[in-house]
Order: sequence, then C-alpha cells, then structure tokens
Amino acid sequence: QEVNTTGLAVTEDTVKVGILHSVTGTMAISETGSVQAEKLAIEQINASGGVLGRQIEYIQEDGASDWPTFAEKSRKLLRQDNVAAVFGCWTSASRKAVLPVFEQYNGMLYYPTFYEGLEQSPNVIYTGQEATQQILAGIDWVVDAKDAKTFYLLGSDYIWPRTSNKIARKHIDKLGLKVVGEEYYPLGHTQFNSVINKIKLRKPDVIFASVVGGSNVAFYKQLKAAGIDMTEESPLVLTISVTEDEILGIGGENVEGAYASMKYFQSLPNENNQAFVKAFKERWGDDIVIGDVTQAAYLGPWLWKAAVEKAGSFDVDKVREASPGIELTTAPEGYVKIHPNHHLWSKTRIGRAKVDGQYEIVYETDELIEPDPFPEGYQ
Amino acid sequence: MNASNTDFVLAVENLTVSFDGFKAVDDLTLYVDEGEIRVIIGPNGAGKTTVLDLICGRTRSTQGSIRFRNRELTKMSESAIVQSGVGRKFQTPSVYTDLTIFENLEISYPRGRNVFGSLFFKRDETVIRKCEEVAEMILLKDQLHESAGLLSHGQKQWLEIGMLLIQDPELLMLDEPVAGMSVTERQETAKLLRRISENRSVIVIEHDMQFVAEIADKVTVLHQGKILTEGAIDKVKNDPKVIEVYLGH
Amino acid sequence: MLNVSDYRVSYGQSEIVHGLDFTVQPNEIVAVMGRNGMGKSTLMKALMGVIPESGGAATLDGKSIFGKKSHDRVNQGLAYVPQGRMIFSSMTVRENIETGLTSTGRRSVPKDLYDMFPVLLEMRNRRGGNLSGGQQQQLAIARALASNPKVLLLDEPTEGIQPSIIKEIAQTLKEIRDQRGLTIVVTEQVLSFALEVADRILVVEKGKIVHEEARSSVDAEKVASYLSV
Amino acid sequence: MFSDYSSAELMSIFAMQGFAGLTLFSVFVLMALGLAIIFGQMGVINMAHGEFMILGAYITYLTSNLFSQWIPDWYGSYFFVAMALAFLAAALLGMLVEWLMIRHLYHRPLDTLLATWGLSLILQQSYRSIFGAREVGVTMPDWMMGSYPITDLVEVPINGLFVMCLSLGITLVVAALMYRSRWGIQVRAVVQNRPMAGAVGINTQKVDRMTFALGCGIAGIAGSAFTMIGSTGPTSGQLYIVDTFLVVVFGGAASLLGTVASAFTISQAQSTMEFFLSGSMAKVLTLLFVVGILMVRPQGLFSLKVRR
Amino acid sequence: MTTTGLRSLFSRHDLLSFAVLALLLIVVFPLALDIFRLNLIGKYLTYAFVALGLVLCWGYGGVLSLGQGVFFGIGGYMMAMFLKLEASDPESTSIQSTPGIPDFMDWNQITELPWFWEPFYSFGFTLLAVLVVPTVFAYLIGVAMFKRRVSGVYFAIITQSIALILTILIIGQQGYTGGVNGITDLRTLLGWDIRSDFAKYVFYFICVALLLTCVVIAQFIRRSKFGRILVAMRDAEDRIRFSGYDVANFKVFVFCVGAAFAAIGGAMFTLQVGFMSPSFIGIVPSIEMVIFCAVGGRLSLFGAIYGALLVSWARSIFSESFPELWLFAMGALFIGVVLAFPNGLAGLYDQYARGHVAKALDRWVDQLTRSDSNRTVQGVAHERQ
Ligand SMILES: Nc1ncnc2c1ncn2[C@@H]1O[C@H](COP(=O)(O)OP(=O)(O)OP(=O)(O)O)[C@@H](O)[C@H]1O
Ligand SMILES: Nc1ncnc2c1ncn2[C@@H]1O[C@H](COP(=O)(O)OP(=O)(O)OP(=O)(O)O)[C@@H](O)[C@H]1O
Ligand SMILES: [Mg+2]
Ligand SMILES: [Mg+2]
Repeated sequence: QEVNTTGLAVTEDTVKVGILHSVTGTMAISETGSVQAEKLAIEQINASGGVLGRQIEYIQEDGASDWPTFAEKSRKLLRQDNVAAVFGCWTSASRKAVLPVFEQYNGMLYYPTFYEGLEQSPNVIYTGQEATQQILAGIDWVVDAKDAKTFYLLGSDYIWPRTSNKIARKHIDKLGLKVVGEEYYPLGHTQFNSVINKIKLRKPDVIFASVVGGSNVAFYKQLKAAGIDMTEESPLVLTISVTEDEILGIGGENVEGAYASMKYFQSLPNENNQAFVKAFKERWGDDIVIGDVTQAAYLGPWLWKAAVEKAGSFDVDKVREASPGIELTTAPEGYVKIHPNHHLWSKTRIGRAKVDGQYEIVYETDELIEPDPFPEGYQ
Repeated sequence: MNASNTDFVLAVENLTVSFDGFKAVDDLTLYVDEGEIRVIIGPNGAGKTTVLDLICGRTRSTQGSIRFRNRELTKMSESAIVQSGVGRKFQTPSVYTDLTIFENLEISYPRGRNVFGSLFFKRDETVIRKCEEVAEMILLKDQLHESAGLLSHGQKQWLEIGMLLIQDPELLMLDEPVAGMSVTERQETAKLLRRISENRSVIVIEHDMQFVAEIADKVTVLHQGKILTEGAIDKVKNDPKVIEVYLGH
Repeated sequence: MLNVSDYRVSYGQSEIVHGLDFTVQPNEIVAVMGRNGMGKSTLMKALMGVIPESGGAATLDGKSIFGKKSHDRVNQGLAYVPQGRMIFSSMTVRENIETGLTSTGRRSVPKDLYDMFPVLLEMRNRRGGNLSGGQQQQLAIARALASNPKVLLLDEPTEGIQPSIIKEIAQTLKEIRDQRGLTIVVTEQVLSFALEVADRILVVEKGKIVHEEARSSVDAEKVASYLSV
Repeated sequence: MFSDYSSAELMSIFAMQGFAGLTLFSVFVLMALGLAIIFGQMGVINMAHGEFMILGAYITYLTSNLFSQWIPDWYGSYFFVAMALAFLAAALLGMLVEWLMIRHLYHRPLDTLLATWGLSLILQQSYRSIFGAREVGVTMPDWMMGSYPITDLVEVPINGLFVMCLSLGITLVVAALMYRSRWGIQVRAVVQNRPMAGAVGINTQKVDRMTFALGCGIAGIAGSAFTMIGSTGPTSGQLYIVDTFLVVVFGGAASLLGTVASAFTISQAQSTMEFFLSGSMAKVLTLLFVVGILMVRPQGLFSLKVRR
Repeated sequence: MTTTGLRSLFSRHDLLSFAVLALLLIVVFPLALDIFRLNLIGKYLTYAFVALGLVLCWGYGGVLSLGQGVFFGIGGYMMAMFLKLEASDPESTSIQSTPGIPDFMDWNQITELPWFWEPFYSFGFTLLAVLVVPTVFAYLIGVAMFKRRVSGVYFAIITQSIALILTILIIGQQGYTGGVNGITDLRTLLGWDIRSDFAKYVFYFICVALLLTCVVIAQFIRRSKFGRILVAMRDAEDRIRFSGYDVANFKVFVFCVGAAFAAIGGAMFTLQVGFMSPSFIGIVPSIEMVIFCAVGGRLSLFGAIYGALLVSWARSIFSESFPELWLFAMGALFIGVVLAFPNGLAGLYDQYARGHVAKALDRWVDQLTRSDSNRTVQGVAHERQ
C-alpha cells in the first residue's frame, strides 16, 4: 500500500518530522519544555515500533523568538526537508507567521499552547486549550466555590490577554457580577507597584491575571511583598498563565495560594500521568517540572501517530481527514479527542499553588469541554 | 538698542555678556572701518576671544547690539552670519581632519551652502583653480591631497587662514593667527594680511607685539571686558596703563 | 640628566624624527627651535610616551625611559606641557592641577603654584574649558609642575600668553630651575624668549639637529637665519 | 478621575503612590548607577549591562542554594554574602571584558555598542547553557518577605525599604568615590583625554580597568537586589537595559546628580501616570515626556556648560 | 543614466564594485540558488536598504540612529495594509461578523474600517505613502532634534525610545494594527498571488533593482559636496557652522534619506516575506541593522550590503547547524569584526585587496585604451579624489 504519495521525506524505515521552537531569545524560557516533551514522545513512539513501522527522525530548528525566522524555518522544513509534520510554535505571533506557509505548502502543524482562539486552520491541530475552555470553567468555579463578586482583570499588553479578558468580562457580565478594573502592561514590564495599589483600593474578590514572561515573576514577587497574602484568599488570584514552569522562576513562596485554571497539572493523580512524569524525569532530569503546555506538546506526536495509522498514510490530506475523532486514552491529562474544528476536547481543572511549586488540584469539570474557537456571544 | 545707520562695517555698541555673573565683556563699544586692520590686544582673559565669539554668534550676548553693514547680528544663526560675510579663525586651529587640504578649502568655498546647492555643486575649473591658488598662498600646495589631520600645528594655522581666504568674507576675524608660527611665517602672514585687507576689514587678536606693529592700522586694548585705550600702535605701546596690565616692564 | 641617542619616531610609515642625539645636563635649560612642521612636537610627544618611539634610546637620570608608559615616565620625573594646552576642559582648575599630583601622592595643591600663577587661584573653581587661551596655558604649566618633576618638557609654552607674563614665565622657569634643580627642554618660536631662558639652543630641521650653540656665543641673527630658509 | 475616591482614600493613594514612586526611583537608581559610571563617566556604551546584572542575580541564586543545602541555619543572612559575591563576580568579569575588548575601543566609543551587544549575546547563551533556558527562582530570606502595615491600606514592603537603603548607600559610596577621592579626578581626566592623562602621571590602564570593574560590580549588586522584585533568566537583563540607558542619558550623561534627578523624575512621572492611566499608556507618555524634555535640554537635565 | 554620468559618479574602482555586486545579485544568486534560498537572500537584501541608509547617516554624517526599525516598520506596515485590505474582500471574509474588514479588526469588535485604513485601498497611494510617510516622520523628528542640537548618544537614545513608543502603541492598539501578531496572511497583490515561486522571483529582481538604484543615489550623495560636508560635520560639527553651513538641515536631509531607504526595504520585506509585525520596529532589530552596517563597514556602501547579506546568512546557517549554540558564533563575529576590522569587511578589503585590484584594473584599462587610442579617458580629475 502506498503510504506517501506526496513526496514527503519518508523511506522504508524512517519518516522525518520537524520540531520548531525558540531555543534562544526571550521565548526560550517557555518553549524549552515543549521541545523536551516532543522529543520524549518521539523517542517513546520509536521505542514502541514507530509509525507505520517507520522510525521517526526529527529535524530541530530554532525560531529564535523572532517571527520571520519562524516563517523562514517552517518554509525550510516543509520545502527543503519535506517533513511529514511539524511540532512547534508557542506564541500566537509565531503561529500566525508560519500559518500561511503551512497552508501554502500543505504542511501539518501541531500547536501546543493555550491560546486566544479565533482561528481554525485545516493545517493546524491545536493541542492546547482555546480561551473559552480555559476561562469559563475557571470563572464559574470561583463564583460557585468562592462566592466571588468582583474581578480585577490584569494582563500583559498583547492579543492573548486582551482576548482572554474580553471573554472573561463577557462571562462575568452574563453572571451579573462586576469587573472593577482592567489593565495591561507592556511585555517585559517589571514594575507593578501602582497596579497593586489600585487593587488594594478597589478590593476585588478575584485578581484574574494573564501576565506573561519575565513580567510574571515581577508581578507575583511584588504582589507578595506588598502584603497581599494569597493563602488567605482575599483577594484570590486566578491565573491562566502560570504553569509549573513559571513557578520555577517566580518561586513557590511567592505564588503559594494562587489558583490556576488549566487542563493539566503535573500533580494529576491518574496512572497515565504518573507514567508520563516518571518517563519525563528519567529523560530530562529529576528536578524538571512539567506544565500545561509541555503536556500538550507531548500529545502532538501521539495524535499524529494515531492519525497516520488511522489513515494508513503519511499524506497530509489523509492525515487531516483522519484527525477528527482521534482519541487518546493514554494522554497524561486523561482522555482527549480531536474535535472537527481541530481543537481538543478536554477537561478544565483548577489547581492551587503550593509552596513547593506544584499545584494541588481542587476542582475538575465533570465533562469534557467542547472547544469553541469562535465563541458566539463572547466576541 | 540704538539702530542708527552707520558707515562703519562693524558697529558694536554697549555689548555685554556675563557668565554666571562674571562679566567677560562689559558694555563694549567698538567700530571698525572699511578696509581697516584692527588689532585687539589685552591681557589673558580680557575678553578678546569672547568678543569674536559674540560677533560670529557662537556666544549669545546678554545685552547690546552688533551690526555688520547695518544688519543686526545678535539674533542671527552662526551660519547666517557667515553667509552674510563674516569669517572667523579660531584660537586653537580647527580644520576638518578627515578631509584633505583640497577638500577643506573646497568646503569653505562660498557656493552650494544649502542642502540642495551642495548636492548639485559642481567642482568646476574655477573652484579647482581657486583652491590651488589659495593652497599656494598658504604654502600647502604640495600636500593638497593629503589629509589635514597630518599637519603640524603651524600648518593647521595656515590652512585655517586659507579656508577663510577662500570664503572671501568682507569682515575677517583672526584669533591669534601667528601663535606657533616661526619667524619667517609670521612675516609671510603679515604680508598676506596687508594684501588681503585692501578690500575688506580685518580684526586680529594677537600677543606678538612685533607682528602687531607690522600690521595694525589701529589698536584696541581690552582689559576686563572694557576698552582700556584705543589708537595707533606707538601711542598704545607707551601708554603706562597698557604697560602695567599687559606689556610688563 | 636627559640623554637621547639615535632617537627615531614615525607616524605609521613616515619617519619624522631621524636619529636624534642630544644630552641635557642637570639644571640646564635647552631650547629646541625649528620651523613649523619640523618635528619638534613629535619629539616631545615621543619623549613623553604619548606616541610610540620607533628606535634609539632615551634615558632619564641614567635610567632608560624608552618604550615605557607615560605615567611611568612621570613617576621617573618627567613632566610635559603639550602644545595646544590639552587641559581637561570639564574639570575645574583645581581638579586639573590635582591630576598632576597623582605621582606625588599629595592631596592638596601646593601653595607656590598659585603664587606663581595668581589667576589660577582666583579661578580655581571655574571649569578649565571656560578659561581664556592664555589662562589655560598657565594652567597647563602649573599642572605639569605639580608632579614635582626633574625634567620638564615644554612645547611652545608662550603661545597665546601676554607679553608681561611671558617675561615672568622666563623668570619663573629660571627660578624653579634654581630652587628645585629642574632640567628643562623647551621648544620655542619666539627667539627673544628662547634667548632669555635657554642655556643652549638646538635647531632642528626635518627631524635632525642642524645647529647647536650655547647661549653665551649665540647671536640672534644667526639663529634667525637658520629658522628662515 | 478623583471623584471615584473618598478623601481618605485619596490620601492613601498619594501615600501609596508616593511610596511606589520611591521604590521605582530606587530601582532606577540602582540600575543606572553602574551604567552612569561606565557610560556616563567612561563613555562606554555597555549594551551588556543587563547581562552583568543578571550575573549578579544568578550568583545570588547559587548562593541561596548553597546556603539552603549546607548551612540552612544561616539562611537569613545569605543575601549579604550573595551581594558581596555578586559584586566580586561581576567586577571580575568586567575586568576580563575590559582587558579583552573594551580597552581597544576607547577611541571609538560608538563601537563599544556593537562589541558589547555581541558580548550580551554570548553571555545570554552562556547563562542558558549553564543554568538552563528556564527562569530560576531565588528564595528570599523570611525577614525580607513581609511588610509593615501603616494604615489598613498603606503597607510598606520590607524588600522595598531594603532596596531603597541599598541604593542610597551605593549612591553615597559612588558619590564619595567620584567627588571626594583622588580616583574620581583620575577617572574624569582619563575619560577626557587619555594620552594627556597618562602624561600627567595617571596610570590610565589601571584606572580604566578599575572603573569598568566597579561599574560592572555595581550592576552585579543591582542584579542581586532585583532577585527580590524581578525574574532571573538568561534574557531577563534585556528587560532593564532600555530604561537604564534612558535614565542615565536623561540625567545628562556625565553627572551623577543628574542620574539621580532623572531617576526621580522618570519614576515619579511613571508611577503617577500609572495610577490614572493604563500601564501601557503610562509608559508611552513617560517616554514621550522624556523625549520632549531632551529636546528642550539636548544634553540632559544636568549638563555641564563648557565653552566649546 | 549615460555611461559618462555613471563615470562621473563612480571612480573606476567603485564602478567595478558596482558591477560585481550587480552581477552577483542579478546573475550569480538566481542561477546558483533555489527559490527558497533566493527568497531568503531577497529578505536579507531588504535589510541592506537600511544598512545603506545608515552608511550615509552614521558612517558619513555621524548621526547614529538606533531607531531605523521605525522607518522599516512603517514602510512595511503600509504595504501590509494594502495587501491586507486586498486579502479581506467580503467574499473571503464572509464568516466574520463584519465581512470585508481585516480579520483582526473583526476579532476586536471593530465594525467599520478605520478612516486611516481607507486610502490603502489604492495601490498608487500606498506606493506613495511608503516613501512619503516615513520620510515626513523622519523630517519631523529630525527638525525637532537637530534644530535643538540634540546629537550623538542623546539622539541615539531618543530614536531608541521612539522605536519603543511605537512598538508599545502598535501592540496596544491591536484592533487597528493587528497587535503583536502583526498583519499576517497576505495573499495577493492586485489579484496576483504573491506566494507563488514566480512572484518570489519577480520580487527578488524588483528588490535588487531598487537596491541598486538606492546605491546609485547614495553614491551620488556621497560623491557630491554634500558628502564631504557630512564628513566635515562628523569631524567638527561646531566648526562647520562657521564655514557657513546650517548643520541641522544637512542632518535632517540624510536622516530623511536613510528613513526613505529603510521604508523601501520594509515594503519589500512585506512583499517577500508575506507579513509585517511590530517586532521589526523594536529596539533589537534596530540595533541589528546598525550591526549589519558596522560589519560591512560603515564607510562603504557596498560593504554595508555585503554586511547585511553576510550576517543574515551566517545567522541562518549557524542556526540551522547549531540551533543551541549559534548565538556564541554571532556574538563572537560581532566582537571580532569590531576589534579586528574597525572599518568592517570593507576595511579588510581596502587593506589587503584593494591595491591589487586597482593595479589589475589599471593594467586592464591601459590595454583597452591602447587598443582603442582615440578614446579619451574621462573623469581623470575625479580619479584623484
Ligand atoms: N563660558 C564661560 N564661562 C565662564 N567664564 C568664561 C566663559 N567664557 C569665557 N570666560 C571667562 O571670560 C574671560 C574672557 O575670556 P576670553 O577667552 O575672551 O579671553 P581672551 O581675551 O581671549 O584671553 P587670551 O588672550 O588668554 O586668549 C576669561 O576670564 C574666561 O575665564
Ligand atoms: N598624526 C600624524 N600622522 C602623520 N604625520 C604627522 C602626524 N602629526 C604630525 N605629522 C607630521 O609630522 C611633521 C612634524 O610635526 P610636528 O607637529 O612635530 O611639527 P612641529 O615641529 O612641532 O611644528 P609646529 O611648529 O608647527 O608645531 C609634520 O610634517 C606633520 O605633517
Ligand atoms: Mg583668546
Ligand atoms: Mg609643534
């Protein structure tokens, strides 16, 4: 049977894929985990016999935190290396930069980050959550469980925080509750004393935070220093941007007590996850931590393998066709399934940060949440 | 400010400048005639250089007026003052060290002084000839295409004078032109000054009294920002006040 | 005191000073004369270590200074007043003089310097760059003397100074020489000044010594003839 | 905009914002002091300044690890040891860098910008290779964590106070060095005219090296202090560099007092505007304000008026 | 341009360099490289526009701008606005709540095209705007700064701040600008698919042609008296006023020229790469452009182009071969060039090769003139300069 009709880099016993993340520049801080997860998944797949009997070889390229470099490298991977799939990107900007390239050359991108939604490409499988999946359940939970009435929205000044806060605001409005402040700081901002003062004055029940990068560290350290004790829960912090990876930089003592709304935490007790964490630590060292995005990145190669095997071919068109409905029962986060809109069905969980940098899971949605990248009524 | 018309080329009236309260030039009034070589002498720190700075717009006056051919200079920009016909040589020689001597002269050539003029400036025969002529005068003809940075102190002095000549100003101001020059060159300079003053006015600051005697039509002695005396060289030389503060016994 | 033999200095490829030999006795004042561009300043700068020497030997008080860093030469007892003054223009007059104290370890400006140049005392808190040309020249001399040198190199020290002070400087230099046992090498254009201070006159031409004479035997005409070719 | 708040609240706002402004001020001063020496005094445009700070931060991280592993009883005092080590490490690196590259570039100051940019790339990648691409968390000793409540709204963070004292202390030390010691005069002389400074007996090489090392050392201390308020990662240094240059330049490069005044102006402008506008707009307006003032005073707030 | 015109503009040697560059760009690269690599070269060449402007501003005029990214970005953004409008016709945006406006506006609840986007429906206007807007912006900055005699590092830091301000604004106003993602997914130009290989060839050659034109313009400026005034200004800014020149005007002019060049580069970048984002405006790219210029040689127009090509190419190659270590190589390259070759690659060339080349050239021209002795050699006066 012909498994490769489109000239991809597939031989009798190997198949080439690409890994495209920033390992240098400012984004390397975040993307390192994804690279590790993708490599681990590929190695595991190879150890278990590969894909359609072929060993996966990866070509790694550095996006260097620079969007045209991402575009350039993706073009190289697709045109010169003819890879069968690419696992990569982290920021929306990098994804937007490579998207036309993937569409033009009909490549397949597995994109791991939780992101703002508003996108659905036939050439991308989104293995992280889109914004509504992550946010709505989180807000519902603080309202139900913590009786929150007022919210202060705070984020870095770019598209994901702005879109997330927009969704949050709509949802809060719908619930008849109140947003008492909304504010954005430039990426890389390190001084949050003024906004902390405002928070103190307006006394919101919840600080809904989507600060990213180095700013994140500054924000939590200064919040803590200013005497806002998150362990006392008033105001409580609900973040959508702080994974275990970030806590590493912030320091557990500075975020202790904050709540995070995501689909995955390293501390998930299920068996899949325990095996995953063990394998990850064996491969990358004992003191490593695993965050939401890292897990989502880990899903990429497995989802691709499943789709290829279902299609019986590496051809991108066939893989795409086979993708909707693919499910993974072995996913560390539990069970996932690809929606026809190329996003994943997933549960949303609320974790509470502990001083050791891990999250204690305090809540989990009963059902898988349907991905809805263009949410009606939230735009 | 009295704006009466004068026949003088340069009329400086009631000029005052103070630096943080220190009056470097104090209520100075000075007139320079057509075709005259005026020498200003005076002790170190008397304010001579400052007067030139004021005339050419490098320092802004606190008070008073400077009129050049009945145009008020105090409000004009440096380049406008130069364009109106005032040329100046500095006390420490300053030339463009990254350019050749030829280019130094060419830059001073009074044509193409605005952006577009300079873009479409043509180095035609007149320009080349004029530059070579001046280079000859200042004894730098052989080094015409060498970088000006390589010149010795005295040669730079000459070059700067050359740059002024080619600029063809109506009022020429020289701040210690022969400092650092050897005897022969001093004499050459004196001759040169006499020659070029025929159709323009010259103000010279100098401490070398021999040189002053050679060139001066009239000497002004400045002391603490004020005029001490003014007159012919012989009179000034023998003035006891001048001997006291300046010449020494 | 200062001994220079077969001394050569070049800028890149072009040699400016071609194998100079001369000796300056302790307590002697030597004037180096010559027309513009003949290499006087180049010689001074090289002796001070400001530009590199390319050959020969130079000793100060019997110890070689050849190839050493400027500040080592100062420590050995050399001081320098450059042509064009080169004072530190954004520092005050006092600070300028204090830079000269580095090699001596003294902290405050010796009073006799101010006595020598009273203007400087008056203007001690003014920025060096704001002084008039002649005042700067006096400052440069004071700064050099502050290091208490054995040999003082003066490059056209009278440039821009008023006649009365020139006379005083000549006087003062001789006084210092007598008081402190200073040795002085001075380049000069003004013949009268040279004749007044110097014990001996050297004339350089194109980087070579072409004439040498003690003051006692010198007449102005003759030197002048060397200077005007 | 004031009508939203009661008068008691307004009082607290001003108190709190005043304090926030002061913290920001000390942060700026701390960032800028090292650069004020290296750039302001020596004229070296050190684009790797941020990386020197981060070196201090990493040293602090290592020290805290060592303390918690070997002498946990002494953990409370590790920070002082860390700061000393950070100073030493950054100063030593500074000396090395001066010797290897900066000393060849004094006569081409703008080129130092390029070379140090290259250096910053190398340092960033070194940090990444040594400490990993992820940020590291530095744990503060407990005594530094809390805050003094003054009223129920106004609380004074202890680490903020600490940073203030630190920057005050270092400013005084630097000022004393620059204006009260022999060394300051020598530095300024060397910067103005290197050959001439040699010719009056100053060991220019030594002065250069020490000065550069001191500037870097202070950056190291700053980095160490910033572990309290910011992130420590390979590229964290980049977060500070623009602000730092802005502070030094705005003050008038050669003047230490200018640096302090400029840090004060910028921090107050920013923290005031931040309260009434959004963070991004406040930043934009602050920058515009600085650009505007520089237009009026082209040499910075405190420029020396010297005759040209 | 006539040959004599060219001759008067270029010395014999420069003419040779120009010919070599043209040959390399027009013949060698297109023949030797596949379209993927050629497109990369085309992208690098867009940086060369900026570097070229910097040679004039910085190398000759001593005006160091750390904000050239601003002009590159504005040029690029305006081209991107045109392309985006074309890509957002009502048909292809029918799933939006407001069809016919760019997608990112729709996501930000903007229901009507902002007024300043309207003119960008016109290609003519866009081309004009690409040149004029950045130039006018540079003019305003230049007049404000240079008339007040802001110079040196102060100017550099101010331009850097302007770059930062603009970046923050663009990122913050995402409804109008596309925010941090920039303006992406550009497809056609006047109905013609800009993503096809053929289009990439065409753009490459347009880019080369424009670049060579800019070289000629820059060379004209450099060889005119204006060029010498720039050098004099860099040497002794205070002095040149007393030769009767208004320094500010000259600085404003070169700054504007630099800005216009950068803007052309930016527009070509958008066309060749297919998107524009605020990351080209910021501080880092602006500094990198200065580095291109320095590596090539800040006093050499050709050097700057080779510098831009070489550094970008080195980065692509290093980062392909050593994805985790290439920064060491880049850093070392910058330091090495600055320390060892103060005048960049061009300095290296001048030191070691120029003499030989000039001699060979002389011999060759000698032979030519001997074989064709009634032809007179023109421009001898210029050879001396
Ligand atoms: N910007 C300034 N700030 C303070 N004082 C100044 C400034 N400019 C000049 N002065 C002072 O003004 C006085 C006059 O200086 P000026 O240079 O005019 O003297 P001068 O007559 O040219 O002397 P010289 O013969 O020594 O060159 C000096 O005492 C000088 O110190
Ligand atoms: N940096 C330099 N590079 C190359 N040549 C130089 C340099 N500086 C000076 N020269 C050349 O060296 C020669 C001697 O210069 P120097 O300054 O020593 O002369 P000088 O005797 O002091 O003259 P003056 O009386 O004019 O001061 C001059 O011909 C000059 O062109
Ligand atoms: Mg004077
Ligand atoms: Mg000399």
